[in-house]
Amino acid sequence: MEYNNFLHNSGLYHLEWTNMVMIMVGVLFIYLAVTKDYEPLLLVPIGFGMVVGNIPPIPGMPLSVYAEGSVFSYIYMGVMKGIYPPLIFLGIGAMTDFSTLLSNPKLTLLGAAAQIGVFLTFLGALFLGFAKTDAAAISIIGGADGPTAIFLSSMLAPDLLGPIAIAAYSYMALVPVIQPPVMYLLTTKAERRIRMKAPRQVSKREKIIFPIVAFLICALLAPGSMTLLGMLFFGNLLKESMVTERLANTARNGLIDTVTILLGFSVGASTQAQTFLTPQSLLIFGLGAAAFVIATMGGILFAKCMNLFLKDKINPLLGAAGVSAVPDSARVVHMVGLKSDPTNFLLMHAMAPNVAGVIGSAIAAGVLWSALGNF
Amino acid sequence: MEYNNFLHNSGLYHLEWTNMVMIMVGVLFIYLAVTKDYEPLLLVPIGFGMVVGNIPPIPGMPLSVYAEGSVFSYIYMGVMKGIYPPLIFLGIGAMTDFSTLLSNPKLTLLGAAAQIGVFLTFLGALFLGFAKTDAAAISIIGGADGPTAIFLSSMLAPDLLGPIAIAAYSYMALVPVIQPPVMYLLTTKAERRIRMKAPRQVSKREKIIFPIVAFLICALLAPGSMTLLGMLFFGNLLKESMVTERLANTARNGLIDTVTILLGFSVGASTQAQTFLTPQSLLIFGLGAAAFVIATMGGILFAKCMNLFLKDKINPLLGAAGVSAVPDSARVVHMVGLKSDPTNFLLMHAMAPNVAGVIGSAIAAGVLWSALGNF
Amino acid sequence: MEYNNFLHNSGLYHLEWTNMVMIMVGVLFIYLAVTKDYEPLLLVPIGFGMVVGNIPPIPGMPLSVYAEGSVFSYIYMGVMKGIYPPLIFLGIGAMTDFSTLLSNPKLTLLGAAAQIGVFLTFLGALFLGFAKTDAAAISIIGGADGPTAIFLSSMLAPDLLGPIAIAAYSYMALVPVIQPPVMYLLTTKAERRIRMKAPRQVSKREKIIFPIVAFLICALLAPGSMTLLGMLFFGNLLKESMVTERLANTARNGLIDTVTILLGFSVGASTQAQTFLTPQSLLIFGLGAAAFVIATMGGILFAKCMNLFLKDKINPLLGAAGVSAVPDSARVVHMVGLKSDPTNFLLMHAMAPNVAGVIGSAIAAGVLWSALGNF
Amino acid sequence: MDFLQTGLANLIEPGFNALIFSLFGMGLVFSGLVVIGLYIIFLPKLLNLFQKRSRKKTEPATPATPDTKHEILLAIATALHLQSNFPDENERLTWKSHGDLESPWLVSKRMHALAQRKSQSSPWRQG
Amino acid sequence: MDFLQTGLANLIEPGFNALIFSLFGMGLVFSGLVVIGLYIIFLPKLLNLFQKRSRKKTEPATPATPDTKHEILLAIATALHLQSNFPDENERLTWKSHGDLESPWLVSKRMHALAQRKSQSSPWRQG
Amino acid sequence: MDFLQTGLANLIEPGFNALIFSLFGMGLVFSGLVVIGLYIIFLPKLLNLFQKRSRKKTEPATPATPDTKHEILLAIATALHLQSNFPDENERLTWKSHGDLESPWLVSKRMHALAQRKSQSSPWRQG
Ligand code: NA
Ligand code: NA
Ligand code: NA
Repeated sequence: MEYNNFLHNSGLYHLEWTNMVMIMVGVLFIYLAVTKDYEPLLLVPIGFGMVVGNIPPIPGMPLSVYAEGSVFSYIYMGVMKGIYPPLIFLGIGAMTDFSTLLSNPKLTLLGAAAQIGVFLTFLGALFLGFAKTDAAAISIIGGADGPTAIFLSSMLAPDLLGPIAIAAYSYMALVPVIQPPVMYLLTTKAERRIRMKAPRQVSKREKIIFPIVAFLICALLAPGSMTLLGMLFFGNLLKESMVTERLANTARNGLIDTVTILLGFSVGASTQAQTFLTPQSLLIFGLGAAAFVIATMGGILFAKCMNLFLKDKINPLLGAAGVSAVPDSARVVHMVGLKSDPTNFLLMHAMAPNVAGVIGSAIAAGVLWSALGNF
Repeated sequence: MEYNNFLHNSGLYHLEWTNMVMIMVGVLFIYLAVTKDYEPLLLVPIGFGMVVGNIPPIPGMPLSVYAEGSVFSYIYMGVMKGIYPPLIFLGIGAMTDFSTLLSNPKLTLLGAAAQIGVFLTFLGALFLGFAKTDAAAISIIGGADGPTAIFLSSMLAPDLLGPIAIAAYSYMALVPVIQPPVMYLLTTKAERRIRMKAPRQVSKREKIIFPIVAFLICALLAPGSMTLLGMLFFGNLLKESMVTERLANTARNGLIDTVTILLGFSVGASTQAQTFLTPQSLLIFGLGAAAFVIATMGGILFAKCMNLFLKDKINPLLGAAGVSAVPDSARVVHMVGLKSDPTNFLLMHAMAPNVAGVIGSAIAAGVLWSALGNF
Repeated sequence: MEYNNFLHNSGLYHLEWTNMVMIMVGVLFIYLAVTKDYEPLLLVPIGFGMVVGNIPPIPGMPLSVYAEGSVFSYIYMGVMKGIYPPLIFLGIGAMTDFSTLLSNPKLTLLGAAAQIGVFLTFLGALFLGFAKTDAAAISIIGGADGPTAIFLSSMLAPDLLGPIAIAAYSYMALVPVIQPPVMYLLTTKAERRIRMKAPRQVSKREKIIFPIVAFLICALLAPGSMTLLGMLFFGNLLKESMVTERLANTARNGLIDTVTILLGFSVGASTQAQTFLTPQSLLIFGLGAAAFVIATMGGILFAKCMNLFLKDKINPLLGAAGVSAVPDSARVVHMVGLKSDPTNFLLMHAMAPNVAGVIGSAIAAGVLWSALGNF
Repeated sequence: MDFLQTGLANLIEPGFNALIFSLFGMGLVFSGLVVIGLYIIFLPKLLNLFQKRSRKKTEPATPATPDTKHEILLAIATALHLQSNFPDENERLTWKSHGDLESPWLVSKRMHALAQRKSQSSPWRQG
Repeated sequence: MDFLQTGLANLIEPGFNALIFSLFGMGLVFSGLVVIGLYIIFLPKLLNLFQKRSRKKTEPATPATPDTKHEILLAIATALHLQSNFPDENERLTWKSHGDLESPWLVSKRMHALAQRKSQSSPWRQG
Repeated sequence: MDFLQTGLANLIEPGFNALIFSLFGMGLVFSGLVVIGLYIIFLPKLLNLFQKRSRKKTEPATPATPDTKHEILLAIATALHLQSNFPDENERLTWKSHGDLESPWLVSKRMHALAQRKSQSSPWRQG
């Protein structure tokens, strides 16, 4: 009798305690987003996705992101095929103002230095026994860019995509918690009070040429970064060219919002306890935390090194913004700076290593992908 | 000589009178939408789609929604795979204010009662000889939610999707014509003049928690409703969380509009006379009309039953809003209420059973899908 | 040692001078768009796409639009399957005001006359030795409608899509350079000073009925034009019906912008020097230029013919607007008209043959597709 | 495609005369746009005919006053509701159809007038 | 599907009694909405309970003044920055949670009052 | 992946030395951003060079007056037309390129000034 199935088919019947744990984590994400304003545009979709993804589906029924033919699987396809991340970069490009970078080019180095977090984590993951491709995908969590992490995982380690994406976004949301202790540990109060001098004015023409040249430099050096950086700089060109304002507007509103909704929700829904709660996931979360800390340290210490040679000293806090996590880590730098000197406004200056960090992580991802990918 | 083909290839040569009938129906849909304002956002796309879909295509040429590789077939894929309906629910969720429901929870029952229209129609369709899966897909017309009907049809009875979708949307548009006679028949003037007392204030926190808990309840009871209700409540959370306003905004504007255009047009274009004008279609339209009437009756009569036990009487007209057809049936309740007492504003109160009806139909669809689906 | 790969994998290593040429052309496109305001909404995306598409990809790595599984290939799919052009037509339809055409129906003939550019170019391409399908796809450049050209190429000659699309958009951007000499050559100053009389007022009802009837006429005559014109007139109905304003709004903003970004970028990225820089491409550019000139001549000369029979003379400049390239050629007509008589405003009148030219080209494309397509 | 053979012979191959084909093609394009033109010419006449007839039928068309009052109250209620719940769906409020106030031709005429006045008083012209 | 055989026999076939099936179905629909209804009834009571507890814990909740000052400066800086760089992401500025000022019910009550006043002074009613 | 074997041995396997690989990787990241930095430093100098040259060439650059007049009339006509037909495509009106008035640095400086004035007169600081 098929109405017997009603009970068998109910989700309650199949619900395991691990699912309940994941649902609680999803609710926690939403709670943090709502009350603490931690990356709400990502944590709310991911959190609700986790709730949805941990309802036990009826076996055989096309419901979950992993079930062939289900609606959620079609939405998740944009994650698995790596399509959403470049589209998000398009929107970010159309939002980003590179003039801070253009007016203070030496700060780009801080964005490079922070990538030490990626490569040390790569070594750490290898040490722990992860395969090369998996280690590479995990290490990119240290790049602190969600889309880059998802893109590289989808290409190198699709099986670990769920935990890597969740780790990346969680730690990005927790940047205001993770970074300040490291910053206080590695800097003196005098260093934190260093004032940056007001940078020069950047002309419109420089802003228009920049995305084209910067793209050429990065893509010729590391073609693997072409997909992400092509879209990032394309979006920026749409913004800066002044003649395609309506396209830039759509890219940074309707388009990025739609993709953010679909990406966040389906990444969340991919965290079924049955496949998500594994020892690997735990290790990935550990490595991710380490990666964030190392990246922050790398940026700050490199800034202190640079100060040994520079006449106009750099506030070493800016190094922490090199991990990107745009714009959160720049905001954290600003807040920590204000604590030491309430009239020292670092936000603008911190945007320079911040966007440089995005470029740096994308290059690192391109390098890892092209060297380790299975072509 | 290939220029002979010009004549053979012209649509005029292949046009049958049945196509002309369907084109006239399409034009009628547009006419009703423009002059009577009946669900214009759906009837205009569907109507024009019917015109397009009944131009006889050149045999072999990839033109119609059924021709492999045609542009229209790619657009129609979102209907056939059931992708559009959940996306529309996402937008509806981001539009819907559940506070009416939260402030008067007993009205949820009216949204449940109206689903009797679904199950009696299911029995009726079986009686008429339809297969179980077809009967289930037809019966959901009584749910009076276009997206739910399309979703269930695409899963259980893709062959009948065209007539079911057209019937569902036609009757939703005709709610202001269908419902009032039933309402007058089943209520006395005194009943129609019952005033609802102003409900309590709902706190922001309740509104944020509601979509999460309501989703868990529905999805654990009937996992088959997970896809539709997951998106509905996800959209609502985006709206109510206050921190994702830009996502909610995109979901209820650009995203739902785009999907509405594509869904309406391609559903319309799927109504080729050659496959659409069958005795089954006629039966489906008959059953659909019955379903709407039964659902309306179910809601009203259940409200009258409840009044036997309640101190604060419910205006039984509100029962008619339980069929959903958001927000048309709520508006009809309001208008009929005003006819009996020009100062009795029922619109707000009618929104409660209205949205409950959406949830009820989605649960019913989930139940039918999980019990009858071919897994 | 895999780090050997770094050098081998760098784009610099594989960069050929032909790629550099294409990159320079891409930059030129962007330069023209920014400084000369030539069709910036198309030239900026195409130009940046050309830059991206000519970074030499690592062999085997899924990077270029032609590499299976690459993100760019998924974006390019909308071009190859012909999906983007109808969606752009939907948006154009939702922008277009046909009232100019409705108030002066005899100007429709100018839009037909300009299609001589298509058919003479077809003969020319055959003469030069192109296959029939290739010749047809090339000839449609003379229709001066980018989406139509891309659509027909994707159906008849996918291998030539790149050069045909680039030629079509380049010449559309260059309309202010190409057309004026032809216009001065074929008209006397007296002719250019002819004033058009203010046309009659068009009622709302006429505007609503027009897209439906015009679609039926075109689609029954040439069903192959159904896809493009169906969307064009559908968009226009959404605009004119007044009850679907929000859908029209999305169609002419978010939707068309998104598609324009994806189409422009991926068409640009498809111009890899290795496949693009061929003798055929050169011939295609030559034929395209000829097509534009012939189309302009056709329109102007036909207008002069009509004047032999008409009492109210037509300003023959309007014939040049029959090539469409909406709205550039109408603007060129206006400017040339102003040069001869600074108080003669032709813009409004030029919109009539302009939109008629869009319809005419779509019919021509439909005819060529249905007669030559490989079904 | 490796080598292109040019020549008039390409235009006429057995079973396909490209010249006649092109003529037929142009013919179809013209017939499409001619029929559209004819339709445009005859439509207003047709519409006028209909309008006259329907006017005769519906002569006492002053709408019932109490109905209007309810209509207004309904409109207010709905407007308030929709604005609070569906802030972006305002076109659904369209209870009556819109007029045709902003035709481009009105704009066109106004512009013409403006330009002529301007050019008469223009110093370049007068000087 | 070519020919439909009507009849009550279709409702009961071996292993599938459509009547009982429908009853179960209605039961599930009702239980879903009943549980939601119960949840709605009990939630506010639960929330009140929590609020009382947390109020006791966090009594001296006046925020530290110097912190607030920094907060304000930070807010200004961020606002200026975000407005110039991310003009459309304004909701990210939400440092504190929003109030609940515009409940539909406030609107509803205001409307009611308005309508009753209006209908009392209406000439149709008085006359 | 079922069981992970930890150990430094994982870092060096035949044909792949992870340490050197990582060094190369960091090197590439740095070289990318260093080249970008160098480009940024040298671009303004290059642009100035070009500008000086082109300034010499186009000295008598006062635009022809009658042309300007036509330009204005055209702009008005187009504006009116576009506004009525393409209300959302306003950026196409861009006949001239835009200035660079609202640099974030202007904002930054203004903010700095404001903050310092404010903190000097702040009662917390004075008291
Ligand atoms: Na980064
Ligand atoms: Na319903
Ligand atoms: Na054309």
